[in-house]
Amino acid sequence: MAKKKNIVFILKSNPFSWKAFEALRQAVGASIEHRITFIFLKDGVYTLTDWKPQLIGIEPIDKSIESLGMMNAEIVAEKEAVRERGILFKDWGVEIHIKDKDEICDLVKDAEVVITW
Amino acid sequence: MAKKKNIVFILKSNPFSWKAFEALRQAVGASIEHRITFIFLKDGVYTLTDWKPQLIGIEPIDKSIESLGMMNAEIVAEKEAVRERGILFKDWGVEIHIKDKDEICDLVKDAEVVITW
Amino acid sequence: MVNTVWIIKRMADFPELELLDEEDLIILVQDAVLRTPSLDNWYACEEDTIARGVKISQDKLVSYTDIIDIIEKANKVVVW
Amino acid sequence: MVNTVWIIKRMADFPELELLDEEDLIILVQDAVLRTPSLDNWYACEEDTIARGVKISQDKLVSYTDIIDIIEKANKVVVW
Amino acid sequence: MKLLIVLASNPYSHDFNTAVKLANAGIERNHTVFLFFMANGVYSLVREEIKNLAKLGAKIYYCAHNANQRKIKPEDWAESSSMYGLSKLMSEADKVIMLD
Amino acid sequence: MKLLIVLASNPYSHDFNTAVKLANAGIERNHTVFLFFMANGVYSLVREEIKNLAKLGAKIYYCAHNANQRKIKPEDWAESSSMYGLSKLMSEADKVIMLD
Repeated sequence: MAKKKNIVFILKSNPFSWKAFEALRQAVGASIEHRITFIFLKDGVYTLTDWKPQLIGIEPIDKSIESLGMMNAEIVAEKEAVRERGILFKDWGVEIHIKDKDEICDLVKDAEVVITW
Repeated sequence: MAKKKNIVFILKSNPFSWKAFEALRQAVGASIEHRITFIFLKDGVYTLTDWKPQLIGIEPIDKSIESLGMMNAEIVAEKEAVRERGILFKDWGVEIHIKDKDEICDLVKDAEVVITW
Repeated sequence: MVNTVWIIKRMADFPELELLDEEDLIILVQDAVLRTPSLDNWYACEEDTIARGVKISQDKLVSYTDIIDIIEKANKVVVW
Repeated sequence: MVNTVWIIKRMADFPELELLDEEDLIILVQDAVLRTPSLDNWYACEEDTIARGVKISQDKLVSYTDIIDIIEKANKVVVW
Repeated sequence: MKLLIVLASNPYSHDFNTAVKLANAGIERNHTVFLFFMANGVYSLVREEIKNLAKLGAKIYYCAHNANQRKIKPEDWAESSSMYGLSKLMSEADKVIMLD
Repeated sequence: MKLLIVLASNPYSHDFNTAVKLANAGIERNHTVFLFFMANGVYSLVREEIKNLAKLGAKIYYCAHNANQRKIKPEDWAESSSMYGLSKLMSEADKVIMLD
């Protein structure tokens, strides 16, 4: 039987390449049997703003974020990164937890598997 | 008839990827009919140190640098970059011109084509 | 008359302001649009700016055909 | 007992020292070997170090099989 | 141990070199090595280094979606999989190394 | 003008998008557009965007060495070339845009 694990995904670069898309797709695939936390760190927080992937030849990420929400994955954005960049989030229809570095640190420490992008 | 041009190549990232290899190959190809200046800027100056591409799965660049020498291409390393990194050059069998930023600036200004890597 | 058009892909990679001539022009593309420079002679690629949800005043935005027109009139183009 | 092995690819990308635990261990690979950290609990991938012509004292260098042994004994591995 | 290495970078990258060397070292130490290729990593499926790893006993998987997208037709020694397949491997593996 | 765009980055990159958009704009303005693919850029030769550019009149070249290395078999609309061929295009072009 498959073992359910506590898996943390971290996206630390901005989403304006295929990385965000692939990382989210990977997290969705893992969310069926694992407990997922997806953390947007540093420039990764841009992922949650209202940007337009199709204008730069990238597939939209809306469905992936929606799926993560449906699978009860926890979506986390780094407080300091959000503040420094003065950005606003788009309404993705899922709850976004703003956490500071200490809290994120604890999430990473508690994880059984950490996938960084 | 092919027009002979004054072409400047600039490598500004370190050579520990395929970039240096491809940039040099490109410069060699262009050296047959053009006047070539190859400038190693910033981390690009590591290219001229005694490093071992084959250990990280990259093809050696010795032949390309030798060819550039034979074709009378001017090989230039940024003075400030060399000093900051405290590096020593390997003997590549070609003359390496150490030039400061102002001199490099003039080379770029005089170029008809500038190829950056 | 534009001397050199500098197509800048990442602003962090372009501190070499001494390379800039008075008649030069900067065009920000890709992630370079995320941080605009403290100079005057620049434009930003409109699509790359909108794609990233960045606010840049309309008179600073250029389309791809604008970029082509600028390149045509310039002496040379350097990507950085 | 090593808690987390951090495989660091670019040192500039790893200022998050608060993520480090006392029992954690850092292994520098790829371009991260170009600048060694001001901590004690690190090793550098020997091949990546020699490939870049960097001088790092021999007791700080580990082979790929060493890295595998370290990973095996650790709780988990995080690439950064 | 069961070691899972996921490669999302193209085969002319630092990550490819790191993935290949770690996989070889894992096999040398008699560990079970799973290699999963996704995104630009699927371009690695035509490289001799990966074929050799398969011969040495590494199990090679790839994301079929990414391979189709890039018009890559892998050989028999590589097994077609998906993000869900990768999730299963994450269950099974003792350690996961993500390279992108 | 004659515009030469050299792409050395893979087709899932910022550079690919920039190359394709600039090439299309160049054609829209009735310029002669040469696209040269080398290094990881040769992976672009299976992309529809490039085939469309060829149909619109862009001339597509690639480094045969890099394509062989990556086991890419380009279609007829792309012309096999070399670093020396690229040098000839640099002679001919009024402007050269290098993307890597």
